[in-house]
Amino acid sequence: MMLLTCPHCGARDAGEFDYVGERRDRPDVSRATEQEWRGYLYLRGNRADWTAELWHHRAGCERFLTVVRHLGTDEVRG
Amino acid sequence: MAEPLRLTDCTALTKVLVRGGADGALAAGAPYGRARRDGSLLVGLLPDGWLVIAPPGSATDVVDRVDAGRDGGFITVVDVTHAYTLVRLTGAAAPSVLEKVCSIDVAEAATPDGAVFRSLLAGITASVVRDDEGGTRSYLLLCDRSYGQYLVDVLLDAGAEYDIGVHPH
Amino acid sequence: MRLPPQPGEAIDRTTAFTFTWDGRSYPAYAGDTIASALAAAGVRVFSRSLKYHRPRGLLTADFHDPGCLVQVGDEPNVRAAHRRVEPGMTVRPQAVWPSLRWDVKSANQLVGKALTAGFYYKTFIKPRPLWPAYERVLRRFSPGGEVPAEPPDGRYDQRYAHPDVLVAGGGPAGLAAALAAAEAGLQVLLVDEQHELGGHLLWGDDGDRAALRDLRGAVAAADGIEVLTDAVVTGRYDGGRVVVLQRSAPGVVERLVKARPRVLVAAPGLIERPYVVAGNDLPGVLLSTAARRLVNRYAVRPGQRAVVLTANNSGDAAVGDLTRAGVDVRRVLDARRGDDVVRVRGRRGVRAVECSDGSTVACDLLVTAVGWTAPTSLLTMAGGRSRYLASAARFVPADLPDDVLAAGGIVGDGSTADLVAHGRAVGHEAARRARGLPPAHVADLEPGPHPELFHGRSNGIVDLAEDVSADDLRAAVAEGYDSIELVKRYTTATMGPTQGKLEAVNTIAVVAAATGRSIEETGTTTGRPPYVPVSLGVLAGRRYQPVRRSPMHTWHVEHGATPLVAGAWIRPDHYGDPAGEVCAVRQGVGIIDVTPLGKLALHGPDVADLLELLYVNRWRKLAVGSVRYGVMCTEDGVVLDDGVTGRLGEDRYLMTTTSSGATTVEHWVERWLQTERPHWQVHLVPMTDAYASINVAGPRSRELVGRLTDIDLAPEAFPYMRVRLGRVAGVADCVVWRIGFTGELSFELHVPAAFGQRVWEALLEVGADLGVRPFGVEAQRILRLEKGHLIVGQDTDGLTQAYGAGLDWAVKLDKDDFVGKPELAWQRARDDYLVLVGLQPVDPAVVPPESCQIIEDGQRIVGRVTSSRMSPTLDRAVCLGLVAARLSEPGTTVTVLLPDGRRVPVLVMPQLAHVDPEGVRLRG
Amino acid sequence: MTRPARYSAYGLARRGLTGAAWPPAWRAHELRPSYDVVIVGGGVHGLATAHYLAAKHGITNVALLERGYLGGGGSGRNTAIIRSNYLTPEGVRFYDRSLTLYESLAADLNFNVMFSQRGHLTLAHSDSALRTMRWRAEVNKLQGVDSELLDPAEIAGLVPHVDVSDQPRYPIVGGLFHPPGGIVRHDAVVWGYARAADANGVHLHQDTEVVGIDVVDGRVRGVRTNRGPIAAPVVVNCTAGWSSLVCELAGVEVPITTYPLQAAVTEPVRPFLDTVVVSGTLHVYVSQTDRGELVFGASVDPYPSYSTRGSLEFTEGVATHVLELMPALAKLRVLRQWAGLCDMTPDFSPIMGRTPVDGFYVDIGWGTYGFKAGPVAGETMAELVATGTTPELIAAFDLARFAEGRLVGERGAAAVGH
Repeated sequence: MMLLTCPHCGARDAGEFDYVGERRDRPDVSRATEQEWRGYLYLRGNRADWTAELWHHRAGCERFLTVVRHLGTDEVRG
Repeated sequence: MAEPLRLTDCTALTKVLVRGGADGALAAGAPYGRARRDGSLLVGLLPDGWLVIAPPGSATDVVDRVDAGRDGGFITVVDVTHAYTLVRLTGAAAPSVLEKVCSIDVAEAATPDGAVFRSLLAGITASVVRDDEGGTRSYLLLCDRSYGQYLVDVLLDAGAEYDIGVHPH
Repeated sequence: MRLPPQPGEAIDRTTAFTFTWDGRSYPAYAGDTIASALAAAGVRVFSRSLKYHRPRGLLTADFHDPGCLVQVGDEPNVRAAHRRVEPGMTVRPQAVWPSLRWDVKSANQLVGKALTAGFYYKTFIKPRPLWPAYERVLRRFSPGGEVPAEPPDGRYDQRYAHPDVLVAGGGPAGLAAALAAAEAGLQVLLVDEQHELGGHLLWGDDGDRAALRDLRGAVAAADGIEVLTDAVVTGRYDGGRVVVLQRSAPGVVERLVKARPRVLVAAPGLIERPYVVAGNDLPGVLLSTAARRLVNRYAVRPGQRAVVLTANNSGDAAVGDLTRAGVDVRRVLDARRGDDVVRVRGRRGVRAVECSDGSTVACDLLVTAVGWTAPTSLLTMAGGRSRYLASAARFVPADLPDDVLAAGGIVGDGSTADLVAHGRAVGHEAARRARGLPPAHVADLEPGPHPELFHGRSNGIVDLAEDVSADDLRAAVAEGYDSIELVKRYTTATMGPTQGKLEAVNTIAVVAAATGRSIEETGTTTGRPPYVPVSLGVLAGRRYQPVRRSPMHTWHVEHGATPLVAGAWIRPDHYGDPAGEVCAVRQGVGIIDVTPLGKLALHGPDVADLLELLYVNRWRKLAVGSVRYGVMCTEDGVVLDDGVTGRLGEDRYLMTTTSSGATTVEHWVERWLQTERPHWQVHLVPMTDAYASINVAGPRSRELVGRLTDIDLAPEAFPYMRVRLGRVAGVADCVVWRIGFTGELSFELHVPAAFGQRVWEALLEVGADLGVRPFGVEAQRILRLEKGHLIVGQDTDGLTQAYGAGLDWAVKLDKDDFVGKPELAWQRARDDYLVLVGLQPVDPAVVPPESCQIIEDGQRIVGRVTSSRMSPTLDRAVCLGLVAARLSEPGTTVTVLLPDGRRVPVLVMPQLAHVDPEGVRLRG
Repeated sequence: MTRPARYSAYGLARRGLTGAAWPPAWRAHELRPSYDVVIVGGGVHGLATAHYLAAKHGITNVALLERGYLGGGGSGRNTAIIRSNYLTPEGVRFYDRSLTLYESLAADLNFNVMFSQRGHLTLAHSDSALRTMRWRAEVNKLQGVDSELLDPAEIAGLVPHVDVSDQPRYPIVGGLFHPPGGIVRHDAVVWGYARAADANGVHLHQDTEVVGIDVVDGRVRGVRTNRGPIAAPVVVNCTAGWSSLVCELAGVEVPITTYPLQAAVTEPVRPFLDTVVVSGTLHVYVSQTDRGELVFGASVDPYPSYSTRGSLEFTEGVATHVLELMPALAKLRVLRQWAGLCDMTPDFSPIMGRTPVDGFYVDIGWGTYGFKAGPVAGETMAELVATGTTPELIAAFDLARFAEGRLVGERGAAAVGH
């Protein structure tokens, strides 16, 4: 399992973390169309490229953190 | 002769959790990942959370003391004595036992006396405080109370080859 | 066949004992492997081959030997040339019938030509009904040992390790690398596959043994080197994790060491490659290293008369060893001069060798030394590559990542001194890199010249484990399976227990020749972990399976509770009589351990905002001392969890969640706080385990709790949906809610956990005259179903949005925002979803099992029963179910299909509650 | 059109005696500048689509483009389990058709795909798991699919090595047995379809990577490859784990996340396990091949990735869970592990049919259940391409359902979707 570098705890096994999802902005609820909202719910970049993700260091500092990871190689940008 | 391995139940110790005030006095006393003795044991448990471990029955005192030290920031103080099981693992073989259940490096260079970390221990989240006793390796292990019996069973099993003994507090 | 004592022998002649092989007793010395003891006793055939059931004997005489997988007691597929024999060991041949000597399946050899690559894809096609019978026969030809019926004895273990440098391979280069790194002050883990350190020096000459003595002495004296022998690196995984399988570990069957070194040094040496020529699989065909091992380590004379085919020093040295051991070396064929073997003759073993000069030499042993394979798979797992070097006739490592180095024979050739020097240089560099210094170049050990010798001019077996011949590979290429991966899949070459170590390069060479491509163009197959087979036992280790227990767990066990596995928790399902437990609650009073309920303390001035955001209903006006039921949805409007939350003080709330949803909700709340509303002042402190939680339910619950608390329980002082703090049974700091899941008057006590059992026992003691009984989860399920309370995840599913769960009353679309609001607004405008309703079968005695389907027009599904029980209170079946919105009108009769095929009418009720729909009882 | 050599026991014997070689199962071709249909992806879905286009609809001017070698993706990496006991009526009907096609596939393709209908058993360790199983059983029976609940004693009779006592951490409380389920030789399915498609004139192009898709005025015009451009009015995307990347070439957004799915195989042992055994709670499935190996799988990795490296955590987890079910297997050894890629959708159901780009069709979102759907996916996609009408069997799987909020209900059975 890959290592993720937590800004608080340092390099740790990915098993200590929960993957939450690609980082994305929540649309303005008062204005979002069905199309926009469902895009927010379901569409993802899913590129074999550098991607900003939200992870939760569940078995560590309990912080939610942004991880920039290359989905093709699992490299993590420090 | 190497110190024999023993496991002591310390669950009865008072535990008070302080959340918030990451730039305050507590942070100065024990930054995240470090513990400091000062009568009670102040543990930098989370980036914005401290655990004060004190003698049994002293929760009110500890809460009052922390409250008195407030500097106006947003701080929450909660008595969590009952929320966690706390055991102490002492002896020369203590690192060998931890190496069976935990992926964190427990060598002197990586986690010296006073080091604190939170990680997976035998599949559950637990906090570890290295708190040597008179030069002998010693660790305080803290986990959710409902997992307490499980953790003790795991430690006894992993420590069996080192003749682990169970001691009352 | 046992020779007089040899200077480097591994056996201890002072300790002799016997073991059994194939039902007969054989002698052995301590230090013998199973195979060496048998070979010393003249045994030549150890197994039958996979497809043709040809006799097979020793070939490599080490762990990777494909011909001597045996059954040892209850353990299948034991490597007989590696496993040390023990007194009394029971060893049997595998997958032979009726015996190793006379195996009827060897009849396959007669039809060998038809059993070409992929033959089974081309036959057994018609008639279709016969295929299962064919398949049974086919399965009978599967190889391997037997799995026992009972779990084997012994324990397995794991541990983590954090060496600075891990050296894989304890030959001259590995030993030197470990020494150099340790001299630099680093912690080194040195791992070697054999039972002793030394690599090929172990079976070498006097000079080799002297060099080895020095190296081993230095390692023993060095600080900071931990040595694991009979241990092998099985893989390097992401994150730099290097996994070591320790086969001989004290007190356990096997141990897995999960190391995360700063630098990995791979020094595995080289694997000798078999020669592909007709008859190359006969017992009596040995690799030169195998011959040298047998003579020098085990004092076994491998034959009487030998032919040696040599292309390198190892073959030359084997000639010397064999001669010294009294073997009549009838002919030395020097491949460097163009000599070759054309064919090996024999049926049960080597009888003669046909040479390229046309002569035939009678012999019982053919020793080959035709080349080496560098075991690069560990390096490719680590992200490196391997590159084919025609001049050396082997692949060599290339493009290694900075934290991986290769040392010794895997890199190049040289004398023992050269190997040691290279090892030292690599160890020194490993130490530098482990310290974080930038990589510097280490002078490579150059691979020496070696003729390219893979396959001869006749058809031999390429993969001995899988019985794949060169002609099979060629046939596959001719049929269009011409990429190396397709050849592999079509013929199963390299897919057997040797994992390609012996046969991969020969396979590539044959395919390259057949396709007209070069070996480089043909490429390698992907090296995948593990490097050697790893037992399920050691992978599971101590099989950690965490369990959560409430403070009253022991009490439940002692009082006959039937356990219920509920996620990580073990809970009492019932105490023997769930219906009786229900009646006790309805008529008197009962208590249930609800400790697993999630409890989250929320503190801060912005908690009300948080609740408004995460719940679909309203919270702003909740008074101190009051509690409210709340429903959470995810952003797609699907019901996530429900529970009650109370306001304990101005800025202090206690949120409860379902037992199964506790962790999810805790993380959900934290996520919204940390990522979406970081400016809000709210602290969340999980308190689930801080309290033992006990629900006291029933018309006499007030009376019971009143006997133990100083809180005023009078209805006007402590009405329904309120919370109070106080003492219970003398225990301070208890939280008491007046709520209930059962529909009865009830009080939920949250008691500081250490006192949980004391309060539990006090309730039973002081309530004895009230008939108080403990009740379990099953009784609670019945009670809540009678009352019509839904269970998220049972009465809802992964697509049930709030309106479908019948929670219209809770959803406040006029709030500016809450999680899930847009979807719920759109849902309200539709009617194409299922709605949760109360259901009662017309026949009160029929309880449709949960998940029975509600159907229309014979088979169209229009809903399902989500909960059902016989109600002890009403003495009739009661249900909840999801039905199409158009069928949800009270009084509608729907049809439920029972598992036995019966269709029964079921009435849609006006509300979810079957008992006390007006809520008189719980407000009492 | 040359018919391929007939495979049979007689043919094997004859060629064995005469030494005559078998002709190639498929041939290599130059790229034509244009085809009627271009199929992207040389796995079982693409090959089946090509086969049925040619065999059932007479459309033979078809190019199938495969970046690597045939069957090198998910088709060669799955655990080859076939079943049809899904949760929703549309799922059950769809997979049941696939199972029916599998039953006659060997005869239809003249290629023994070794479909072994040994039964598929899903174990329940909790009331809620049992409830979901009854749900599946009831829906299955309504669709005519054989599926029944078993109690622990019946399970012990079916699989003697399973521990049905109350000793395990997760005791077994029941199971769902699906007799028609089983395993198949996955590579053989790929090769059988490839051989049949080739015989009907389909061009199978290996080592041919699509690097661009030409779309003009909302219509697909063709593809660009590493070997040159191809004009085509119809392009079908059958690329599983890479499908969102291929869709992106056509400018089509799809709700797909790619996750690795790992598997492992042990050394062979004598036959002892006749049934495919699955535990949803423990996230593991086990079967024994005709060669004697045990094949293990689990749920997808915990985070998305295009990396197919295996993890230690996977084999550790599988071992722990398998020994929980069958403790007698402790000394069995894992020989090899690998990973494939799964294109997961939000509702654990595929996306099949048209896209906003005319002529650009998708057969994607197959997650962990693509292999078992191969034949029916090929049959229905071929029908859609050939007739322009969406077959009823796949109507529920349209791309528009996500934007319109009509998700398919398989989400309930998602614990282990195998």
